[in-house]
Parts: sequence; C-alpha cells; structure tokens
Amino acid sequence: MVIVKRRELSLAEKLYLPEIGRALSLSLRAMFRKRVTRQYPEEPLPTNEVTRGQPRLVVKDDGNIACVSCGMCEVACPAYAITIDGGETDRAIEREPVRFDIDMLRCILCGFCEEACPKDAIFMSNELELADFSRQALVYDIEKLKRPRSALQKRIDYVYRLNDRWRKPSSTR
Amino acid sequence: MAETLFYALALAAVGFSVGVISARSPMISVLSLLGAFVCLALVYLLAGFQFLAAAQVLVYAGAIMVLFLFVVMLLNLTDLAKVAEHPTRALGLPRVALAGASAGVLGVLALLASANVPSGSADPAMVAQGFDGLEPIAVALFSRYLLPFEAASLLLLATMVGVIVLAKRQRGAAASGPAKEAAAVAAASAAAEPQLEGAGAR
Amino acid sequence: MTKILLNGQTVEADPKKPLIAACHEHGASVPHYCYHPGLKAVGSCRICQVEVKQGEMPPRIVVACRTPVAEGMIVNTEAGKAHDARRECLEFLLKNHPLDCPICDKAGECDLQDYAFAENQGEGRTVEPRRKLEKRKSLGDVIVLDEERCILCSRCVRFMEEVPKTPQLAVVGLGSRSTIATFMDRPLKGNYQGNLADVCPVGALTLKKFRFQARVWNLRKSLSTCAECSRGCSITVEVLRGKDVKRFRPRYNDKVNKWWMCDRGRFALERHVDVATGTTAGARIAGALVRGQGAQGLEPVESELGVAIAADMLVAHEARTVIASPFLTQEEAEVLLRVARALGTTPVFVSPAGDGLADALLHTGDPCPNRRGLTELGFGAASAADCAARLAASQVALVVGERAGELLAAELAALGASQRVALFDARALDAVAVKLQVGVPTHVEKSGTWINVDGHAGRLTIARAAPAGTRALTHSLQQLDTLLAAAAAGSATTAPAGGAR
Amino acid sequence: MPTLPLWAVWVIKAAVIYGALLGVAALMSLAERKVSAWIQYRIGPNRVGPFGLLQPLADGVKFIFKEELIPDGANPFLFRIAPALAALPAMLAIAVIPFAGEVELFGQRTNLSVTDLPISSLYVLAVGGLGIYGIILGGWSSNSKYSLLGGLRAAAQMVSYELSLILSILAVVALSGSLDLRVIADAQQAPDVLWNVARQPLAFLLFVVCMFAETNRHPFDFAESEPELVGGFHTEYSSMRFALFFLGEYCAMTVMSCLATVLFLGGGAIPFWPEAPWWAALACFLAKMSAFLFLYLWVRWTLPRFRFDQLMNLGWKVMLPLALLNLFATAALIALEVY
Amino acid sequence: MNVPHQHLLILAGALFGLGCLGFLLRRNAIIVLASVELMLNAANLAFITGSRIHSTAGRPSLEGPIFTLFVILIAAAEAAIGLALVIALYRLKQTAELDTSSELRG
Repeated sequence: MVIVKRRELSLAEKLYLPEIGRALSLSLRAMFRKRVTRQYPEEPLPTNEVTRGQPRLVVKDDGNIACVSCGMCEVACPAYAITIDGGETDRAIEREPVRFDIDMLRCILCGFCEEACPKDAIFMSNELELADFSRQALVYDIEKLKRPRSALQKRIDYVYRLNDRWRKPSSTR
Repeated sequence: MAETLFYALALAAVGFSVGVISARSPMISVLSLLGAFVCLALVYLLAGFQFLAAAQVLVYAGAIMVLFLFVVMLLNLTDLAKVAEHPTRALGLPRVALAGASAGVLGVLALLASANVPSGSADPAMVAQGFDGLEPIAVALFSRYLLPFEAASLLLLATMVGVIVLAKRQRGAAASGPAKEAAAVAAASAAAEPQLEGAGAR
Repeated sequence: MTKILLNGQTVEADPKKPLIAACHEHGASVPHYCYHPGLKAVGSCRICQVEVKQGEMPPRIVVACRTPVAEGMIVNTEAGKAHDARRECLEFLLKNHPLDCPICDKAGECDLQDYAFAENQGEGRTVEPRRKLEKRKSLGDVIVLDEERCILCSRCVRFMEEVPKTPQLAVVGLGSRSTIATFMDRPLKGNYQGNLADVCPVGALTLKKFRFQARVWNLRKSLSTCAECSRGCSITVEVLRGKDVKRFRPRYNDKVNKWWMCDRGRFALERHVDVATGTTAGARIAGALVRGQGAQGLEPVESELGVAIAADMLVAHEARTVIASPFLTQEEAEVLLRVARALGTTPVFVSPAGDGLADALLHTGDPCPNRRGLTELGFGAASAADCAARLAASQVALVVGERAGELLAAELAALGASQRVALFDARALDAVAVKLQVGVPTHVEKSGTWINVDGHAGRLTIARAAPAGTRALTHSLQQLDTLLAAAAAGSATTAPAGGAR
Repeated sequence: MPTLPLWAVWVIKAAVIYGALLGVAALMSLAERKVSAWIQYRIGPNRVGPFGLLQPLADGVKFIFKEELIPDGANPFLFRIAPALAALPAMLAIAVIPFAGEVELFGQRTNLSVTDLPISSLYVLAVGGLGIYGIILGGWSSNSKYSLLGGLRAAAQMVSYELSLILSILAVVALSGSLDLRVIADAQQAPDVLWNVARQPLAFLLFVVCMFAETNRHPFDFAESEPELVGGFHTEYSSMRFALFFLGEYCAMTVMSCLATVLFLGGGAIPFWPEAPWWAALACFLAKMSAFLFLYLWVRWTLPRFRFDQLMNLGWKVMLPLALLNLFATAALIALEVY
Repeated sequence: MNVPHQHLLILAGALFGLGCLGFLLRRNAIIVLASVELMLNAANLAFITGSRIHSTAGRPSLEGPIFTLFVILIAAAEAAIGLALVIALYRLKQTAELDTSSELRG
C-alpha cells in the first residue's frame, strides 16, 4: 500500500479565488492561441508514404494488374475482407483474378495483405475516405481497387526500403 | 377589468385549493398549492399590496414550495400503490362528520363576521398608491412591533435548531444524504427570512 | 517380415516393398518425387536418399525407393550426409523450376514446394537464366502440361503404362530439353487421365477443369464415395467457401480403388454447381412443393407439411407403389422399407441402363452406386419400363431418392393428372401427376453408407449444407412412417381416413 | 418621427426588448459553441452563414423536425408544460430591467424598459426564482431516475443559493435605499459616486457566484451534470421542448447579466461621460451585459464541476455567512454614515 | 381594484374552509401540511382585507401587512419543521401516512 500525502495548501490556494483567477487567465490566453482545427473536406488530412490507407491493386505499365490471384492476401487478411476468384488469361502470366473484392467495411487497414503479397500487387494507398449509402457499394471490386503504379510509387518505395532494412543478409547461408 | 380579474383569480384559487385537498398524488397536491399561492399573490397585487405579493411569491413559491416538492420527490410518495388511500372507503363516517361540522361552524362564523364588516370597497386612490409602503412598514416593524419581530426571530432560531436536531438524530443510523440536506435546507431557509424583511424594509 | 533399425528403432519392414515404404510406414519422413507406392520405382529424382549401414560396410547414401529391405539394415534418414545429399538434389531440381508458386495451382499440395519450404530453400544461387519451355501444352481434353515446371520424375509415364495399361506418354528430348510428350502430340485418350494431375508431384500436369478455380488451402475436404458407378471409389469432396464443390479426388482405399479414380467420376461436378432453390423444374427444392389446384404451379411449403400431405395421399388411396432411387443409402432404404411395408407393397429401385464405359480397372458401367445394398435389403431392380408399368397401375406412387425424378422423368411425365405421385427428390420436376415434392439432400450433403459391387461399404459424409429447409431423407421418411402408423391405428379403431389430397 | 399613442410605444418597446432577448438567447447558443471552441484551440461552427452566424437558425429548424418523445410512465401534462415553465419566468423577469433612462420615442417620453415597479429588484428575484419549477417538474415528470436526481439537485441548489443571492442584493439595496432597479442604477450615475462594484466588492463576488448557481451553469450545473446524470432533468426531452429548456437557460443568463449590470456596474453609466446620450448608455449597458454573458462561457470552460456536497458546503458555510456579514457591515457603515 | 370587502373575506373563508377540510380528511402528511399552508394564506388574505378596511386616505393601516409578514414567517417555520417531521416519519415507517404513527415512542 502506498500512502500519498496530500500537499498542504497555502492560504491563497485555500481561498480558491487567486487560483480561479489564474485558471481564468489561462483559458483566456488559450482563446488567442493558434487554432488547430482542420477544415476537413476542403483541407484533407496530410498523408505520407507511412500512411496506411485502404489497400489498392497496382496496375502495371502494360495496363494489367499485377495480381495473379494467388490468395495469399486472402489468407493473411485477419478480417476476412478479401475474396478472390482466380481465372485464366492468355498472357505470359497466365493467372489473374476474375473477382477480387475487398469489403472495405471489414478492412481494418492492417496492411497484412501488402506484406503477404508475393507479387507486389497490393499496396496500402493513402486513401482513407469511406462513405457511401449502401453496404454493397463499399465492397470494392477490381475496377474500384485499380490504381496506376505512379499513384502508389511513394508507398512502394517505402515498403521496399522497409523490407531491405529488415531482410536477413543472405550471406549468412 | 381589475374586478373581473379578481373574480377569475378567486375562482382559480378556490379551484386550486380543491385540487390541493382532493389530489391523490402529493405531487399534484403541492403543485395545486403553488397555483393557489400564485393566484393569491396576484390578488394581493390587485388589492394594492405589491410588497406582500412579491414576498408571497419569493417566500412561498420560491422557497417553501420548492421545499415541499423536494421532499415529495425525495420520498417518492407518488407511488400510489403504496399510499393506498381510498377517500370514499377509508375516511369513515366520524371523520367526514367532524369535517362537515367544522366547516359548518366556520361558515356560520364567517357569516357572523362579515355581518360586521362595513360594506363598500377600498379607496381606489389608496389602492393605486399601495397599502404596504416599504418605509412605513419598516418603521413600524422596528418600533411598535419590535417585540413580535424579535420573538419571530427567536421562533425561527428555535425552528432551525429543531430541524437540525431532527435531521441529525438518525445520522448514525440510516440517515441518507439527501434527507439530511433537505432538513438543513429547510432549517436554513426558515432562518434567513427575517433578514430579508428586515433589510428590505429600509 | 524383416527387422531393420530405422533411426535407432527396431522396426518390422515388408521385404517385398522398398525401403522408403518402410520409412513412411514408421513415421520417418523421406521426401520423394518419382516414387509412388502404386507405381514401379525408378529412382530418377534422387531426393529420397538416406544413409544405410549394412553389415561391416561403412554407411552409404542410397536412394530409399530403389533399395530393398534387408535384415539388419541400419537406416538413418536424418544423417548429415544424407540430408546434404537431399539438399543438393533439391537445389538442382529447383535450378530450372520456375518460382511461380503464386500462379501454380499445385501450391499448397506441392511436394516440391513443401520440401523446399521445409529446407528453407528460398533463394537460388544460380545466375544463369532458367530454361524456357512451353508453359501451356495441351495434352488432350483433360490435362495441360507446363513443361517448365516438370522435374522429369516420370510418374505420369509409368502411370499410363502400369495402371490403365494404355502407354501414351514418354520422356522425350535430351538433357535440359527433356520433356514429357505424347507421340506426335496426339491428345491423350482414356478414362483415367485425371489421375495424371494427382500423381504429378509438382504443378506440371494440371486439370483443365480445375485450373485456377481455387487455391487448394481454401478447399474444405470431406470423405465421401463416388456416385457414378457401382464401384463406389473412395473420394474426397472438396468444397470452396462452403458452397461450390470444386473437386472430387481419389482417396486411397486398398480394397476398392487404390489411389485412382476414373474421369467420369472425377468430373461429375455439374450436378453440384447450381444450388439455387425455387419452384421451377430443375431447381433445388427447399422444404417441399405442392402442386396447386388445376393449372396453378408449384407452391412451396414446409418440409413437415409436405410429408404430412404425402401421408394423407398415401392413406387415401389403395393401389400404391413405392419406387426408390438407386442412390438411396442403406439407412434411408431401411426406413423406406418400413414405409413400403406399412403401405403393403414391395419396393423396387430404378435400375437404368449402363453407360457402356465399363472397363477392367474401376468403372463398372452400372450407374447404381448402391445396387448391391438395395438388393440385399430386398428391393427389386426395375428397369424404366417396369417402373412405368408400376406407376401406371397404381393410384398413388411414392418415388423416393436423389435423381429419382430425373431417372423417371419421361415415365412420370407420361402419367395423367388423375394419378398421384409423391416425389422425394433434390430437384424440382414439373409433371402433372407429381402432386407433391419433398426436397432431399444430395449425396454430398448427407451422411450414409453405400455397398459397392464387391460388398465393401462406402461412407458418405456431409461436405456441404443442404439448402435451408431441407431435412435429411431419413427424417422425412421416419415422419412418414409415424404418420402412416398413426393413420393405420386410427382407421383400425374409427372410420377410414378420408384425405382429399 | 411620427407621434404614436403611449400604448403603441409600449407595445413597440416590449416587442423590441423581447425580440432582443430571444435574439440574444439564440446568439448565446452560438457563442457558447464558439467560445468553447476558441478556448480549446478550435474554430467552432462556421458552416452556416458568415462565421456560422446562422447556426442557431439551423439548430432551430433541426429541433423542430426532431421527433418528440414522451417517456413511458411520464406525467404527460407536466412533462409538456415543464419546458415552458422553465423559459417563461426569465422572460417575465426582463420586463423591469431598466436598459436606459428616459428617452423620447415616437413623440412620447418614456423609460427604456417594459415597465417600472417600485419593488422591481424583488420582482426579478421572485419571478426569476419560479424558473426552478420547470426544471423540477421536468425532472420529476420524466419518470427517469436521472431526471429525478437532476430535479432534486436543482431544488436543493436553488434554495441554498437564493438566500445568498438575496442577501448580497440587499446590501446594494440598503446602499441605494430603494428596491427599484432604476433608482439603484441612477444612484450610480452621479459623477462623484463609485459604482457598486467598488463600494460592495464582496457583495459583487457573492452575487456573481450565486448568479452561476441560480442559472444552473458551470461550475454549478448539477441539475444537468452529464457525466453522472446523463443529462439530468432534460435527459428524456427531445425536439423543441429540449430547445425550450435551453432558451430558458440562456434567457435566465441574460436576465442575470442585466441584473448584475444594473446592480453593480451602474446600468448604462459611462465613466467620465455623465451626459452621454441614451443610445450610448444603451450600448454601454449592452456591452456590460455581454461581458457578463461572456464570463458565463469563460468560466464554463475554465472551472470543473464541483461535487454536490462541496456545492452545499460552499453555499451554507461560506456564501451565506459572508453575505450576512457583508449585510451587517454595510448596515453598520450606513449607520455610521461612512457611505 | 374595486371589490367589496365581503368578497375578499368570502374568498378567504372559502380557502380556509378548504384547507380545514383537507387538514381533517387527508392522511398524507404532505397534503396535510399543504392544507395548513392554505389556511395560513387564507388568514393572510383576511389580514389584508382588514388593512383595506381600516386604511384611510393617505394613512394606510399597517397592522395587516405586518401581520401578514409574520404569518408568512410562521408558515416558513411550520413548513420547515413539518417537512423535517415528514422525513423523520418516512425514515421510520417508510410511509407518509399519518394514521400509521399512532405510537408515542419512535
């Protein structure tokens, strides 16, 4: 048990009034401090490459998404937000998703999908806004998830940097 | 105009009084009493007693009735099932008979008294000027009525002590906080009244 | 039996089997690609190397699949040298194997992937480019070959030679250009091509129909029995997201099908694709459907009510017949037998004509998976013509079991509106005589037992849920039995029951 | 300016004063949010109209369209009438506030107040004190334990602080020798007379504290006390009835601010400018009143809420003795003719 | 206001009578107290009427208002004591029914 001794109050403190005056002056001064309010819709939140927003699919320079529907993100997703159905294409990389849905209402922006992806196909964008009139509209399909690589480049570079930092030196083998 | 208003207020006061004694819930009863007091205060005002009207509202409506409401809410006496008062059945003949007799005697007395009252009305000029000028009252209170005034102070002191004793007695037992507060409030509000009148009269 | 010392433990090994079988049998994990217990061992992949000490000789590294078991062998599967040898083998196997596991359908059940993962073989040391070969080479209607992924274990070649005994595949080319091919690139033929995808230890041979359909770790596997012929091969039913049946795969059963199954059974998936319930013909029935008065269509009701209506129907008329589907399980058939007895008839089951694909290996050509079980219970086999005659002769008929309506579609459609048929089937049927249909689960949705042609029991387990409102057929039949018994008791004591239905 | 009959001038006066009162109450709802925002480094409502000035209008429209709920088991009549009882007394009390002296309006010389009473200070206290009934009845009739507790607290608090309030005013009254607010205000207009705030600093302090307690404002807002009582007496209220409680609260604050201005700051008196025209005096009056209204908000976002027993202790053991002492001292000083 | 004195007195009498009836007939302590307050107010009204009767022009009769003040004071004292007693009674009996308190010891 810890006995905390209360400090004896001085006479001025016991009278309250000087302290109340001090408090009032404090709050009065606060009125003239710089405002910290951000006018949200007009003045969006600042984002940088560390911002972990909603996951987005990278569109490669040839116009196709990098995703091969391997399902690693689906497995990694702790919120079961991702649903992928695979399909076949004629391109060199013969597999692509015919359905890639992320239920943004379920998504917890944890970034596990980004970590799990072996093809660098999904990255956390800096997009955070999420509002609509129906739940169904917030289940994003491939078309809604597509982002050109340039839009995600900062994040991609950041993730690469991060991976390099944590990667074990391969010379240990 | 003023006369019509008086009769309307008198009617309302009687109506509220009937409400006071006939309401099943104490809450309604107390609220009716409040209504009656406000009506009476307006009657005082009409009759040319401005100070009394203000005092009536200030003391009765502002303090005493709040106290009544406070106690009613505190005890939560609105639980009608607990009250179990059935006026028709539980009153009993003796009670009703006694009450009727008392009212009858009062009625006779009132008739006898009013026979001695000079007919006619007050001087309208006096009404307009007011009967309760502050200065005359103050002078009278501190000269001719000094003894009753002091006696009243004594009475209030006794009241205060009495209420505090009543409230403090069961402190060790089951005295609840609000109840204690209520008693203290009651005592102190009573104690403060003479100050109001004394100083207001200057 | 021969005694050997395996990893410090004395174990008994079958001298007729190679050493690797003994290792597997006693829990020592030895990787293997070319070795398959159902095929001849060739020892081409060299990944199953273990250390063996025999007699006074110093320990040697041998391939376990080509080494016969000998008395007094001292086997060490985890010896450093053996382990190193396997690692080196693995590295060479991976040298040209593409790292496209995210794309490859074998990922998740790939032996090469598993072992590479177990050995932490994540990165290669080669700097040369990998060989480039054909990625999508069609080997017929069933199989597609990815030559780059092939590790030349030759399991597929040996399978075609040894199991269906129709050798069509061969390793062609030399050195790093070796591939698997058919003669003159003719498409593969036969009823057993699907097994190639199973025996392939990597993702080189894949099924066209399953390609990219699902990741295998997302499939929930349930034990079951193939419904396509009276062989009753043991299979697993693999279901994606609790709804789509994606794969039937053979399951090892020494007495029935070993490791194999035929393509006819493997690809009998269409029936399980559409699970939409409704009242139109062909849709799955949720609960029961009652034919309305006159021309009105089918009206859905609760399953319990449907069975009660069936009971009324059966009680109200004298000339009754009971026809079962050959897909009834033993459990269902027993209850149906009681019902039939209560109705005073002998039940028969529909015995459709064979499909003519019978072969010496597995497929019997008889599409009745429980023929033997039903026959043993006392059901007579009735051809479609027999059934038509029985139906025509009866006032009221009870037709029970999955696909019964499909098998008797023509016969039921031929009946007039005055005849009454109560059909217990999974899918709705639009025929005027069918006054009542009660939904039942299909064989992937129920548990039970079939007796195959040789008298072996095949178990069914529930791989996915039946449509909401559908009760197990045993439950419905039990209820029917109870209602009939009650009606019989009632008619014995009071007036005859007069149901209008 | 056209000449109008006396009654028409009176109607115009009343209409303007009541319109202004409601306007001030509406603006207070905005000011409350603005000041709180400023003290918390925020901006506050700024979307509706320039600087958010139309926010009260938007709030009002929203309140009107909200669903009105009456809790199960509530007394419907009292529940409905309670908000009106809370708002009405404050509006009645403003009738006797002398905003400025005699002015010439539409050809009539008239005092700038709705009416004048010889006992107007008592009138303000008496009528203003009735506002508590709305809170008590609202609390009681909601059939909710939170509301009931809110009402109980309001009752006890009001009785406790009304005394100190009256006693602190009495000292001022004793100085001026009249219960008439106009006389009290005029007495401070003279150039050689100090405002009452200087002559009666203790009474001023007590009055300001009681002013907060009487209007149930922070740090004495035990009747609402969101953390403990959800919303206190108005927990169960919605729609315009809820808004009416706040209208009453802001009106009461306005009346109290006017009272403080008249009693202690000399009404519309402007220092060193005794001959100020009536409009300047009125503006000065309004400025002083606004200062008190700002004080309400300022204190709200500065001081934390008391504990209820602390409130009672302060009321009975500090405020009341001090008020009595001040009254006696004032009486003694008057008797000794120091004043 | 130009109302005959009798009418004021009749109002006072009516209120007093009603208060008296309530005092005699009701058993709830709070309502009984309220009735007493009503009677006291009726008395006040009578005092006021007396003052009106006895005032002459320019010289008001002050006994009425002063006694009214005393009555208000007594009413306050009575209410305070009465309510304290009600609370004490409630603590003891869990009711405000006066009939329940028929014992001499608490």
